[in-house]
Amino acid sequence: MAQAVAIVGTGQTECGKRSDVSYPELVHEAVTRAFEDAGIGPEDIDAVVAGSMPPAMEGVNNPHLYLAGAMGAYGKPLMRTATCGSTGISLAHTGFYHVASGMFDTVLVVGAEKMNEGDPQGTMATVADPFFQRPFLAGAPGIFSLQSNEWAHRYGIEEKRVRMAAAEISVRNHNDALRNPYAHIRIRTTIEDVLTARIIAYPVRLLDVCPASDGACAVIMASQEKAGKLGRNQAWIKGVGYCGEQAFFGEGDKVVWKSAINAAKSAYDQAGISNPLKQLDVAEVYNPFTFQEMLFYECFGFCDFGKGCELVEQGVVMPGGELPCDPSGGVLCTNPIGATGLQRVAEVVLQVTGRAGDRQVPGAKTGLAHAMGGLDQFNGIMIISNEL
Amino acid sequence: MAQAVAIVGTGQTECGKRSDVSYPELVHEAVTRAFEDAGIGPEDIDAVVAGSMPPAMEGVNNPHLYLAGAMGAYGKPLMRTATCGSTGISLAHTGFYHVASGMFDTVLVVGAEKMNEGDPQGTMATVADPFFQRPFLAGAPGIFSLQSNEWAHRYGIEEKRVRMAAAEISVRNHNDALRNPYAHIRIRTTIEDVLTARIIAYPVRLLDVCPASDGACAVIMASQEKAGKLGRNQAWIKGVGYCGEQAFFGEGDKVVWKSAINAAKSAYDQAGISNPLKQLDVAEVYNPFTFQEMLFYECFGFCDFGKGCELVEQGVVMPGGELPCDPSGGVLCTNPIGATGLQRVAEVVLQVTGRAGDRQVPGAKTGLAHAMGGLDQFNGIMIISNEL
Amino acid sequence: MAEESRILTGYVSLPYKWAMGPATTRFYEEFRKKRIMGSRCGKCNRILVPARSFCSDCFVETDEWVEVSQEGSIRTWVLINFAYEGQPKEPPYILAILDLDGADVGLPHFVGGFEMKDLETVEEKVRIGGRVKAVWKENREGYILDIDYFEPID
Amino acid sequence: MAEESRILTGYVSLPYKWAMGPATTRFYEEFRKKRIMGSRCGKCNRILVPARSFCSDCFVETDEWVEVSQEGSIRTWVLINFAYEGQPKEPPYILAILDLDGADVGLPHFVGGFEMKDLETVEEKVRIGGRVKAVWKENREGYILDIDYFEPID
Ligand SMILES: [Zn+2]
Ligand SMILES: [Zn+2]
Repeated sequence: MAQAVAIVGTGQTECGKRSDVSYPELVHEAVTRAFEDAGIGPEDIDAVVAGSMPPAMEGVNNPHLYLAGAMGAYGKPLMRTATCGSTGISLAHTGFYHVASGMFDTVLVVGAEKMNEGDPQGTMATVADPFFQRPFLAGAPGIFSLQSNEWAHRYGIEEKRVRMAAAEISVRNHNDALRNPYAHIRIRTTIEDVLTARIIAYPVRLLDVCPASDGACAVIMASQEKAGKLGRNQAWIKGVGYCGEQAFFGEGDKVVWKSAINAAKSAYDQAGISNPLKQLDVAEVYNPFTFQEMLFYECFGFCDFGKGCELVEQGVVMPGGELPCDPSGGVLCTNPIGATGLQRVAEVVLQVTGRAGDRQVPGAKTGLAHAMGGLDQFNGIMIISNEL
Repeated sequence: MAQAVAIVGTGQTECGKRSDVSYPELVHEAVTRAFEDAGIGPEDIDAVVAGSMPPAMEGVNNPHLYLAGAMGAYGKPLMRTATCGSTGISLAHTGFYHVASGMFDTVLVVGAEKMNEGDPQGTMATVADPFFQRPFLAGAPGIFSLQSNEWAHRYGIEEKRVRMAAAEISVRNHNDALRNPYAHIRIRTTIEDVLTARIIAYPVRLLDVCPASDGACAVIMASQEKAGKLGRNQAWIKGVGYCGEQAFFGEGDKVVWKSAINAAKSAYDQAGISNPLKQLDVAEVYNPFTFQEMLFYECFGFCDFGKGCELVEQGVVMPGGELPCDPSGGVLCTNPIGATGLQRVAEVVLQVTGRAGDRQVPGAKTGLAHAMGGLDQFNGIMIISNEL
Repeated sequence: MAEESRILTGYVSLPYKWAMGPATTRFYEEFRKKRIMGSRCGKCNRILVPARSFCSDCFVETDEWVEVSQEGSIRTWVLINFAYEGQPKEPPYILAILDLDGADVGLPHFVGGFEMKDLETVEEKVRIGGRVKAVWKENREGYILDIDYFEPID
Repeated sequence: MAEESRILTGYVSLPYKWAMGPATTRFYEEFRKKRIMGSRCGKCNRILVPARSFCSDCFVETDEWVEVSQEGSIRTWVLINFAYEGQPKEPPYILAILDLDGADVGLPHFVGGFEMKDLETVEEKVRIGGRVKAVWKENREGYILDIDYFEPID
């Protein structure tokens, strides 16, 4: 492993339709809160790492410039990282490499999106090559439904069972989101509501799908020496993993999903995790679609392949279970995409430092943050602990 | 400084209008050549860093996915870095942080652009915020002409003198490009040709301006241990610097240009350079416009402020001078933007390892690679030497 | 007055000229003749469809071109029931990943040729593993939509 | 056949709804009334134009709004003589950075109001340091182009 890197501050905006502020003002809000949390100011920052979705999302093609002032980046090194859906976790990785290299003591990492400024599904359809795939990518819902259907069929899980487990995940997330002041969708739902909601892309119904959110998240990373001087809340990055696949959606196996498996494996190896269900206390699994979350349980080794539903049915991944997942309410209830992966990091930091308020997982020490992107080709992981 | 990072291979495509191949095929060409140069294959690569302009340039909004196969990124960590015009140098910095962190032994860094697939100036006009600046950004020529005019006026350099020095730079670059097998524009020009070419954006005439190119560049970085095992040509990264400014074009001083000055200063400090004119043997200055190159001489400390023309007039920056600049023919003759900054790095590597063919600067040991972006808000530098 | 936030509306529209490169050009020339071509990777031995110049996994150039079947089976499918900017057809419609006989990778395309009144009528026609066959357009331009859709055949 | 590469043409067009936020909204309300507003940064003391909610350098919120002059001087200018997609007017035209009296930062806008036959006629009217004054459109929508251009006045 590289030299130790701490996360010493996080800041999140309230998410939703944030047309009350401009995109830079939204980012300013998150960054201000991260500075407050760390007890430092822009003068303490040595470099800034920023990212979002492809800039077609907001129609401003140089986002790191547009947002520079809002991040206090004037006069500093400024890097833009952007890996589509996995941007937030790639941002965290980039910040980690910055500090771990020994070149910077304190780095500000910012992810943001204002999905209500553009046409999110129209933008996402243009992520694919124009020759073969573009007409067949009905945004994210299309891709993830294809994957979920294949998964359920592969393991012969009956439709009713899958839908019931997905509905439980939806209800859990919606309940959790009510306890997260930054969450977008704040409604109490029932199993019945989820099962009968309008079909978006079969089997995915309205309450199985994430919203299009505006939101920003900022995280401050520091070297061990600098973190020691600050002497406040500290979480430590114990492992990182990222893995990519083929550009052609139909080419890879999206059920025994190599990029998810490998990303987790790399991060676990670095963090010394051999039994994730036992060694992790909380997991912020990237779940824009309820169904997909169960597939991640399998790829991340929380259970055997084909057994994802059981973790829901047995309550393992539910509040009070052995590995509560997405106590933040998850991506399902809040998805400003460029910020989303970084929100997972921020939530795990809050959890392992015991500052997650009403949604605190009691005694959480080590957590997993995850994001996914591409047309289901990229997965990234970060393991964070309250112990160095 | 961080742990030592070597550049152990470079690969460039021929540049120009490359409609003979698809964008992925173009990238494949550069990456294949980088592997050949380093004597390794994709199986030796631990992570891939890729980048280009805002994806509106080619209309494929997830370029690191589109190009994944072409970079041999299957099953590997893959990062997308994109900072507009400065992308190429930001890519080199990102690769450097990856290796310097100790997390990866060997990293492939790829920059690419296919500017002939889109509308480059139309794309560049959309980099600015939609509220205040977008109507006033006539692509790159507008911005750089504003800057050049202010510079010449500030120091009272008479127009005739500036234009003559710019014309000499143009002729020098066009001559150099004829000796670079990867260069796009391959014509012999005369001072007279440059002075009488069609006005694009006064004072900038056709031969003062870079072309819109298709091209790709790949660079392989390695840890000291890995580089030692490879035992082939090695160049070493001695310093990196990057600096950003305000989002509003009218806000900063673009003559005594903070981002250029600070980026160079950071890199010089790390590399132990106090007298760049003496300590550097070659400089690949990012020069999409002849006039702007002289402004960089001043900001990089090659001469005093207001004295940029003198370096041209006295031959200091010309072939055979004390600090030959842009022996590759520079950005002026070849500008596939996402690759351009990385081409500067590749050229300096070729120069300091004595492999620059007909355009070799005799005995070059240490060189500077530079790129610039934003609406004149970002500058990045890398100092590369053949000695560790 | 102070706390209002107005919305500025606008469009970004840009034109593109995407170079296909020789492999895709040739693939679509064959397409006009109603032939679906794959290319074999000499390293992993997979038949890749659409045919391409290098293998996505192995980073080696492919050399041998082979025709694959116009029939295959449905790997997975989805019924699209929402609208977005630039959509290729009116919803509802069916997207699928198809495993053509003779190919080692899946191809995304439409499944159609029947009325999609509701989920029940759709599920009568479409299932994972179900067999399909390409239905070509009369006028072919050398593009992926020269195949109008794949039609269920069992 | 083998080495041809066809070109596929297309467009990407997407709609946007940009939220201005309260500062820009207010700035443009004043604009409709032909007033150009700046905001003062309490830390660096600069008057920033356009008025904004936080200082670009200092990362502190601005609070005081002040009107700046509609006259100023040309910091730098350029004659645009080429065309691109989405261009706001037919070339040739003049872009400039203007230092309005009372502002500490430059404002990009057009300089116009005279015929631009050739470089010589332009250079008679436009020079760095030359004085200009805002010429407003009759119908103002609350946008930067409510000022038609800045006109040379010396
Ligand atoms: Zn292969
Ligand atoms: Zn200030």
